[in-house]
Order: sequence, then C-alpha cells, then structure tokens
Amino acid sequence: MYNFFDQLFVALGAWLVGLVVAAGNGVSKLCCGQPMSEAAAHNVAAGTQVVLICVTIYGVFALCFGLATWLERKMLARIQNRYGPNRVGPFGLLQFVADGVKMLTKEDIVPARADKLVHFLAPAIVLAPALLMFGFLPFGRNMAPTDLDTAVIAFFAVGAGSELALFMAGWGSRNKYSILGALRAVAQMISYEIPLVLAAVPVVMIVGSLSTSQIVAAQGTDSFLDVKGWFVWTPWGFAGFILFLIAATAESNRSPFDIPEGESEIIAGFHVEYSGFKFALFFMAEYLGMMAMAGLGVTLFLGGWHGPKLLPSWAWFMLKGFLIVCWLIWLRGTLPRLRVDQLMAFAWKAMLPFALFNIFATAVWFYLPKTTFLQSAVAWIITAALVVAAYLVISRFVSRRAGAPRVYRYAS
Amino acid sequence: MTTLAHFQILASLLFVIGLFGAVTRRNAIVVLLSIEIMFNAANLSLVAFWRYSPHPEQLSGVMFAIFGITIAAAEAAVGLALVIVIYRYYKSIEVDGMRSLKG
Amino acid sequence: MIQPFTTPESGYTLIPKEGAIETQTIEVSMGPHHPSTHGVFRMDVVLDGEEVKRLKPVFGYLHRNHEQLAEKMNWLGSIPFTDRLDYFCSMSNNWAYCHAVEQLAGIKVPERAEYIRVIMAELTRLINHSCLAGFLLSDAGAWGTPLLYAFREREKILDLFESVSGARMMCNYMRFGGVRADVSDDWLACARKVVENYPRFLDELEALITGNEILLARTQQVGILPRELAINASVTGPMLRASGVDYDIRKVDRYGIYDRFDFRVPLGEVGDVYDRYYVRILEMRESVKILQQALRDIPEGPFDAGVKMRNFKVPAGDGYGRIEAPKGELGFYLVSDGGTRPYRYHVRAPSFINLTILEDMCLGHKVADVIVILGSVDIVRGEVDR
Amino acid sequence: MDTAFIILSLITVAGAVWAVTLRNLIHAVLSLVLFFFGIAGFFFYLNADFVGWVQILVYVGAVAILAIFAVMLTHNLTAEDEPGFFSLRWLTGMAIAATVGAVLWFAIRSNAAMSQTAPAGVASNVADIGRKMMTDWVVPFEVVSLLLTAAMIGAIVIAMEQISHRK
Amino acid sequence: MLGNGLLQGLVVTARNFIRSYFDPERLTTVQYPEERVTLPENSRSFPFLVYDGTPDNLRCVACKICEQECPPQCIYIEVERDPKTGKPVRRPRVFDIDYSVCMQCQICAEVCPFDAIKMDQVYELAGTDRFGGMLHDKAALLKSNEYYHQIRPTEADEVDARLSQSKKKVSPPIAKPAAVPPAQPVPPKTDV
Repeated sequence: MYNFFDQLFVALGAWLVGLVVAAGNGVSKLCCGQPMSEAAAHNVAAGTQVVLICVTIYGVFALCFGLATWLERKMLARIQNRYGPNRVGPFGLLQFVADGVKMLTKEDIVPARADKLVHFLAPAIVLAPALLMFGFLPFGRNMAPTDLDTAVIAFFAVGAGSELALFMAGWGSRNKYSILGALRAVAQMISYEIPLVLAAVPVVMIVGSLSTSQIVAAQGTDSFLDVKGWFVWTPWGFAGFILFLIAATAESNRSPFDIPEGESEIIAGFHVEYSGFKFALFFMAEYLGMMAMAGLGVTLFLGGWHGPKLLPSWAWFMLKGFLIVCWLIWLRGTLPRLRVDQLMAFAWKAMLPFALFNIFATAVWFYLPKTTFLQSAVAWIITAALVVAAYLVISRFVSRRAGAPRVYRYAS
Repeated sequence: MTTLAHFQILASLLFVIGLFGAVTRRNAIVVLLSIEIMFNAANLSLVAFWRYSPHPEQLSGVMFAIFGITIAAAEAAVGLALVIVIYRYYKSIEVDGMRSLKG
Repeated sequence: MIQPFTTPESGYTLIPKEGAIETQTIEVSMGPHHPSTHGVFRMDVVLDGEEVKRLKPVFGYLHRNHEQLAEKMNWLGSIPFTDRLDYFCSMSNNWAYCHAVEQLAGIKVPERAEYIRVIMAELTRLINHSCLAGFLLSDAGAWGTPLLYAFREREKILDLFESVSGARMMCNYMRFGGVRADVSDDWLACARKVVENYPRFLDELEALITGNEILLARTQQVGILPRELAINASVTGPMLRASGVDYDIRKVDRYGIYDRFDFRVPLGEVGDVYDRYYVRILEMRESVKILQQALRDIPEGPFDAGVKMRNFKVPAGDGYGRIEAPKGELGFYLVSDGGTRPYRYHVRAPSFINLTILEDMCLGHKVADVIVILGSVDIVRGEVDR
Repeated sequence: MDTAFIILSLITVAGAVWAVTLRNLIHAVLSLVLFFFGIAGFFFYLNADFVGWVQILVYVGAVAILAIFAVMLTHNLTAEDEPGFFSLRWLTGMAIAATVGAVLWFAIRSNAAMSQTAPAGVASNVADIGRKMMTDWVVPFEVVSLLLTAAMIGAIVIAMEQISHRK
Repeated sequence: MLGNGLLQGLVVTARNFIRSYFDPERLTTVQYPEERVTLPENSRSFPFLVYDGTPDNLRCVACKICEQECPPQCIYIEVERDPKTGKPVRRPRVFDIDYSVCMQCQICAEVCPFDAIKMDQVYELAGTDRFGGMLHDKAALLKSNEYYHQIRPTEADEVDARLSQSKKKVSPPIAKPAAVPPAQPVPPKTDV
C-alpha cells in the first residue's frame, strides 16, 4: 500500500511513456508498414521522458509559485493581525490567478531610452536558471529528474546565471534607481555565492560524491522512522544548514537581504521599469529561486525525501520544502533590511570564516572513529564544541562594533 | 560523424577570431575579451583531443582544461584590474595611447 | 554650517582628488512619490556611488495657505483647520491654538477641562510615538509588522477620541476656555483600561525592535545630531532631548497643570537615530504614568468657561502660546486688532524646523540611511508646509 | 557533422564574432557570455560534464560580471573611434589572422589521426578527476592555488590603493 | 550572543501569528461589507436638517448664522418670501450644503440656536459626479426627528426637552450654544 503511493508518479510516468511508444508504433505501422525500429522506439521513449519531466516541473512548480504567493500574503497578514486575501476563491486560494490575470492585462511599458534588446531579454534569462535548478533535485524515491554525478556543481553553476540577468534588467531600463539596484544585486549575490557553495562542501566531503541522489541515499536508514540519518543532526550539519539558509535568503534576495529591491530606499531596484507580465516573470523567478534553494537545503541537510513511512517520499520532500519556505516568509515578516556595506561585511567577515571553519570541523568529524555509540557521542561532542567556539568568536568579532548597550538618564 | 578534425578546425577558427579581435580593436577591454576567447578556444581543442584519444582514462585533456580555466580566470581578474588602474591615470584606455612605461 | 543652498545650474561637478577614480555623481531626486517620505516631500540627493554628497530638501507640495485662511476666519472657525496641521495629533494642535488665544484673551480654564486636556494630549503623544517606531521600522525594511502593531493600539485610542469628540482624527474638540463636550464616567473607565494595557504593548514592541541586531547596525552611529547644531537650529522635542539637551516645555513653562504630575524627561547621549527612537519609547512610558495619575484624580465640575463662541472678540495685542506637542514645540503667534478675526496668525511648526538640518545629518551616509534618518526626524507634511 | 555540432558551433562563432566587433561594449560582453555558453555546450557534447559546469560557474558567474564592472568603471560604453572596415589596422589584423589560420589548417589537414571518429564509452566522472587531481596532478594543483591567491592579492592591492586615495 | 535579538523578534511575530487564530485582540480587522464596526453614539459625519412630523414643518428659520460661521463656507440659504406681501417668511426656500466642501467640523450644529441642523452618522456617500452630485439640496438634507432619536438617543432627548421647555416661554429661544451632552461612549470593542 505504501509503495503504491510512494511510486505513484513513477508508475504513472512509465505508463505514459509506454502509451506514447505504443502510439508511435501504431503510427509507424500505418504509414511505413512495420513498427518502429528498436533505436527509434528508444529515442521516442527518452524524448517523452524528457518532455514529461519538463511538463511536471513547470506544472508542479508554477502551481507551487502561485500557492507560495498566497501562503506569503496569508502568513504575513496573520503575523500582522489581519486576515490576508480571502475574497477570491475559498480562503483566497485563487488570489494568484487573479494576480496573474491582472499582470497579463497590465500595459507593458518599455522606457524610451531603454536598451530594447537587453530590457526584453532580462526577464527570460532571470527565469531560466530558476527553472533549470529544479532539474537536479531528487523529489522522491527514484523520482530524480536527471541523475548527474555533478548535480551540486551544476545547481550552483546554473544559479550563477541569474546575477547576470539581474544586471541586464537593471542596466537595460536606463534608470538611476534600477542601476543602483542592479549593482547592489550583483554585488550581494556574488559575495553570498561563496558561503553558499562552502556550506554545501561539508556534505559533499562526507558523502564523497556530488550527485544529489547519492547524498540523499547516504542520509537514509532503512528503519521505519528513518529520521536518524539526516545530516542536520550532526553538529557540522546543523551549522552548515544555518549557513546555507542565510546564504540562500541572500541568493534569492529575500527578507533581511532584499536590498536589490529595497522598497523603502530605491523603490523596486532592478525591476522598477518593468510592468505587466515581465514584472510577473521577475516575481516568479524570485519565488522559484527561493523554492529551488529550499529544495537543495532539504536534499543536502534534511535527508531529501527520507521520512517516517507514514507519508510517501515525495510528500516528505514537499513538506520539508514547505517548512523552509515558511521560515523564509517568517523572516520577511519580522526583520528589517541590512545596509549594503553591512551585508557585504557580514558575508566576507562572518559567513566565510565560519564556513571554512565548518569544513575543518567536518574533517575532524570524518576522521574520528565512530564505530561504537560511545565513540560517536564523543565525536559529536568534540565537533559541536569546535563549531560553537567558532560561532562565539565570530559573533564577538561582529558585535564588537555595535558598541556598549546604551544607558539613558533622566533630566534632574 | 564529427571527427576530431571538425573540432580542431572550429577551435582554430575561434582562436583566429580572438586573435583578430586582440590585434585590431583599440579598446583595452575588448582586447581582454578576445584573449578570453583565445583561452577558451585552446580549452576546447584540448578537451576534443582528450575525447578522441585512444586511452582516455588518463584524463589529460580534462585536467588541462580545468587548470586552463582557473588560470584564465585569474588572468582576467588581474588584467581588468590593470585596465582600471590605467584608466585612472590616462583617463582613456586606448591601447595605442599607452606608450610610456612610467609608473 | 548651514550655508544658503545655491544649486549651480550646470549640475554637480565634484572635482575628485588627483588619482582617485573620478566616478560620475548621480543626481537622484527622491521625489514626491517616494514610498517612504512620509507624504509629499522631495529630496534632491547627489550620490557618489552610494554615498550622499549633497541633499536639498524641497518643501511646499502640501501648502494649503493655512495662515492666510485663518486671517479670513473668525477665531472659532480656524479651530477645525488646526486639526489638519499635524494630522496625527489633532488634539495637541487644538490645545496649542486655544492655549494661545486664552493667554491673549485672559480666559481662565476650569479644573476639569485642564485635566481633560492633559489626558487628550498625552493620549496623542502615545499614538504619535508608537506610530513613529512603526514607520521607522518599515523605512528600515521590516515591511510594516511593527507599524501594524502600533496601528492596532492606535485604533483603541482613536475609538476613545471618536466617542468623546465625534471624529477619530479631526476631533475639533477644544474650545477657548475648555472643551466642547464633557467626558462621561464609562469613557474614563474605558480610558483607564486602555492605559493599563499600553505598557504590555510597549514591552512587546521593544522585544520586537530594541534588541534586533540588524536594527542596531542600521541605526546606531547613523545620522548623529550634535548638541550645538541642535540648539543652533532650534530643534525641539524628542530630537533635541535625544541629543542630550534637557528642554521639555512641559517642565520649562509648566503650562496647564503639568506641575501637578510627577514624570521624568528621558535624555539620550549620542543623538543618533537609535537614541531618537529609544527616547520616544521612554517618553511613552512617562506619558502612561501621567495618564494614570490624571485619570485617577480628575475632579468633577464645569468643563468649559461658558465663553460665547459667536462674534468672540480678543482684546487687541499680540501673544505667543506654545505647548510640547509630540513632535516638538508647537507655538501659535497671534496678533489681534480687537475684531472677531485675528490680524496675523502664524504657526511655529516643529517638523518644519526639525527638517532644516536633514542635510547635515545625512552627509556621508548611504542612500538607505537617508530614509532611516528622515524617518527618525518624524515629520508630518501637513505641519511642514501648512 | 550532426545537427547538435552545427547548432553549437553556430552559437559559439556568432558569440565570438559579435564580442569582437560590436560597438556597444555591454552588448559585446553579453555576446561573450553567449560564446561561453556555446563552449560549455561543446564540453557537454564531448562528455566532459565537470569541465562544462566549471566553465559556466567560473566564466558566466564571475568573469563576465568582472568584464561588465570594468566596462562600467571606465565609462566608455560605446567605443566610437574604432577602425572602420578596410582601414589599414583592419587589413593588417586580417592578414595576421589569415596566415595563422592557414598554418593551423594545414597542420590539421596533414595529420592523419584527425579523421578518426569518436570512440564510444569515453566519459569523465568526477570521482576520477578528483582522484587524479590528488595523485598525478597534485603539483600543478598546489601551484595553481598559489597563483590564484597571488592574483587575488594583486587585484585587491590595486583596488585597495584606489580606495585609500579616495579618503 | 549574536542572534538572540533577532530570535526575540521572531518569537514575538510567531506569538502574534498563533494567537491571531483564537485571540480576538490579535485579529483586529473587520470584514467591512459583511461585518461593520458599531459607531459610538457621538461620532459625526455630514450635517442634516431636522423636521418635526411632516417635512415642511422644519425647525430651520433661515437665520443664516450657520452660513456665516461655517469655516469652509459650504452652506447656501435663501429665505422664502411670501408671494403676496413680499415679506420674508421664517422658512428657507433653498438650503444647499455642498458635501464635497464640508469638512464635517460640526460648528454649524454648535452655533445653530434653533437646533435645526444636526450631524448625521452616515458615511457611505460615494457618488459618481464630483461637482453637482455632492451638492445636497433641502429635500435631500431633510430627516425626521425620529431618525435623530434613532442615531443619537440621549442628545435628541435633551434637545426635545429644551425645545418643549422653551416653547412654554413664548419668547424666542435665547441663542445659547447647544451644549452637547456628556458623551456616553460605546465601550471600545477592544476591552481586553
């Protein structure tokens, strides 16, 4: 019973591919007498497999994008003691459809002196990496879209493409605010890409392979409740997860790091000159980027699709991704924005040393013997001590500048 | 089928384009870009040689390419930093204008 | 150091020091439609990269000819217009105008009316300071969460105003010699309940804001206002006290019956944005103390001096009455020629004068800081442009 | 000469030519990015996945943006005074290019090994690259890391000197 | 410790998020068209004319005091003349208030010696025509005394008491400002 739901989509996919191949054979029998040759059948099957993957990724994650916007507005509203959208559809669930239609019908204004080509291409190039990133994440037991042995490097390489697109957007619209926003966006994303990659390095070191499905396999235990194997329970894993979350929020320009489109300072940063559907593309790219980063966080640290056998594996992946997205929304509802230079200083002076030290701590964990329970407990404590020590040193260094807490006297 | 010759011809064509750019253009940045193109052309032919080599397990071409990429990136960084420094003093980065070696 | 600001027509050509990279300065006008300029207010900012080199505030977008109108109106008629000066604290504006006229006309205000006036003024101070903390945070990027908590508390107090004066924000409640309507006992009971709960809201707001490292980084050592510049530019109100100058008109003039209440005046020491924010939080706690005492011992008795409102004449002469409005010293300079209309009517608006030194605080800071500094000055455009 | 090879080479050559000839520098850098993607596509075509992803990560992620920053810092967005077609400078450039091209062409044509087709089953997997990097190639690995730190420090010193001037 | 200020903030927002599901204090918005906020008795919006019994038996005697005293000058009155004798009849022929100019300051109700003009509590006055549409003429302004009792019971009773008491004294009512009775507030919804 559990396996039926668990492998539901895999079976569905196989059935569809079989259907298409059968149809292909039928067609070829009609027009050229005999069913397709073996190679042709294989090609058709592979082709439909690819098409199926693309369709599911676009379909599922476009829907998730819509629900994410609804979730964000509802959660922020509840944090701020108000209701949030509840007019369009039950509980406001069709709000994103209404937004989509509004975006489609809005007039698409291109500034006169804008650089037409760059202005036009930017939204597409921002969206492409966001969608490509999903191709490397294993969604469920043998439901990985592509099984590359260089998946993690590929994920970051594709992610690097979006900075360029942000710059093109800012530069293309030839407006003071957007140039400021573009330069800020590029500087922020570059300086947070390094802690992001370094946060992923410990996981790759321990697992010994770059392929995400092997990373997830390494975190699984075959018990009913296979939660024990996740990397986040290990000290270096927890530190890496925190680092990864902070760097992911910075990469997807959200909450404390949403400087590129700091509303209160430079209005909407690089997408100030976009309206109509192009703006919706930027909006979608931001959300998809956020969800992809959440997906990678789940794969690397929270044991991918592993979870108690109550829910099917893909449901666990979606649930954990949903929790990380909720955390990002929660941050957005609470924290003010960092200034650009503080943000850079935090990346280079706090995140980078902590990430490097985390790799050192992982090496210590890797070489400590962990055969018996006692030995692994000792190893756990040693690594935890290392990580906490590093955190305390760095936090004292960062908050040294904040100055002593102020004491306020009253007039006599 | 694509033979090794196709790749080498393509790589040399790209190399020539890069060379042409480096020689004719007056703007220092475009010269640096063309040098980047030449680097990549070389990487391409190296990997092509590895792909068509009789014993590929030595991974020679791939390792060459990886080191080539890192060196090219370092070179690009220093080169563009130099361009900025030159611009600061000569207020223009015309390649012909940089005659004097004075500091 | 506030030299007259002449903008060369050709724009700004900053001559960089030899050898420094000559970056183009961007001249950005953070225009009247900027999302966080608290109303229609423009700043022509010259940016070198992110740093502010010159900043020229541009006023006048919300000018409604208030003072000329008042000269055409009889004394009673301009009371509703004072509501629209600083539309966040209409009760304090009314009181300032009535206070000036009473000084000029020598009207004695009964006890109960004085208590009611103190209660209304302190409630307005609570509204103003809590909303400032909310606006400051949404300028710094916290997307409205503290702002909506402050508005939740403000609604309770506005309900109180509506049930006594008829309108939430445009109360038009005070008259020369007292107030327009008496306060019933269960109104006082509701007010006591709201005031009891206010410290709980303040603790929640402080837990959300005061310890926040990001906010500490964004506001400490930012937009520092030295004591001498504050005094020279005649800045008043919480901005002055945040720079350490002990000057609170409630203690200096002892107008109304403020000398009967014991409350303290908090002072900052550095004078940066964080001090301005925290001094206002402490002032709110003092206002709660005043309100508790006032609500406890408000006496019975007449609530107005029975002054005849129609063709009300003020003896000839001029006078200047001022009170400690939430934003600073709000003064009315009135000249009367004995007729039913003021001969000259001038408002000393605290926001306007606090804004003149915006450039001195913003020089050398980043674009993001300019917005936070402007937020900490706590201006309302109605009062600045009149 | 199957279709993938033709498409990729078209993209790559177009990117290279535009990068060299376009007036507007920002467009030149963007076409350079197109060229980089083309080269990465070739690496995938040649089953060298790791190199392809590293190429995208290094070039598209960093070098292209470095070039854009350089263009922005030197304020010459449209390089006007460029040699026109058939000017002396252009001709000499074309002559040099033609000779080098001819030499390479004959080298390729004369070598017999060039005409072999692609052997099947050649693929680079990351584990082998890592193992080889640490065993046979460990000396170049250390030298390159030394070179990278030197380059980083060099670039920073130049930038630092610029900042110290501005104070 | 670097992060605990941020964590405190996050705890506050989390508490608000969770409590907003069951604590009315933490969910203050009202679904406007369906639910409505109960207005306190004293709240005011635009003025209206009061009539006793039939609409042409209105209290206003067209003395034009409110027209003079109105700060934004938005009231226009014309006295009715007896067609035969040409002498003014103590009734307004035309009484217009331009709601788009009126700033709801309640001074007209305050200075009216005959308690003829009072402040209404209606606020849904959206219209399509900005110029003519908001100009309410006498017919639109007239509302019965019962309506006045309905919206402001205590105030209406005092006004009635004063009017009936002044009717016994034949002399015209002295122009004493209608002191608005002490306000009985509807306790604000948010008593915790």
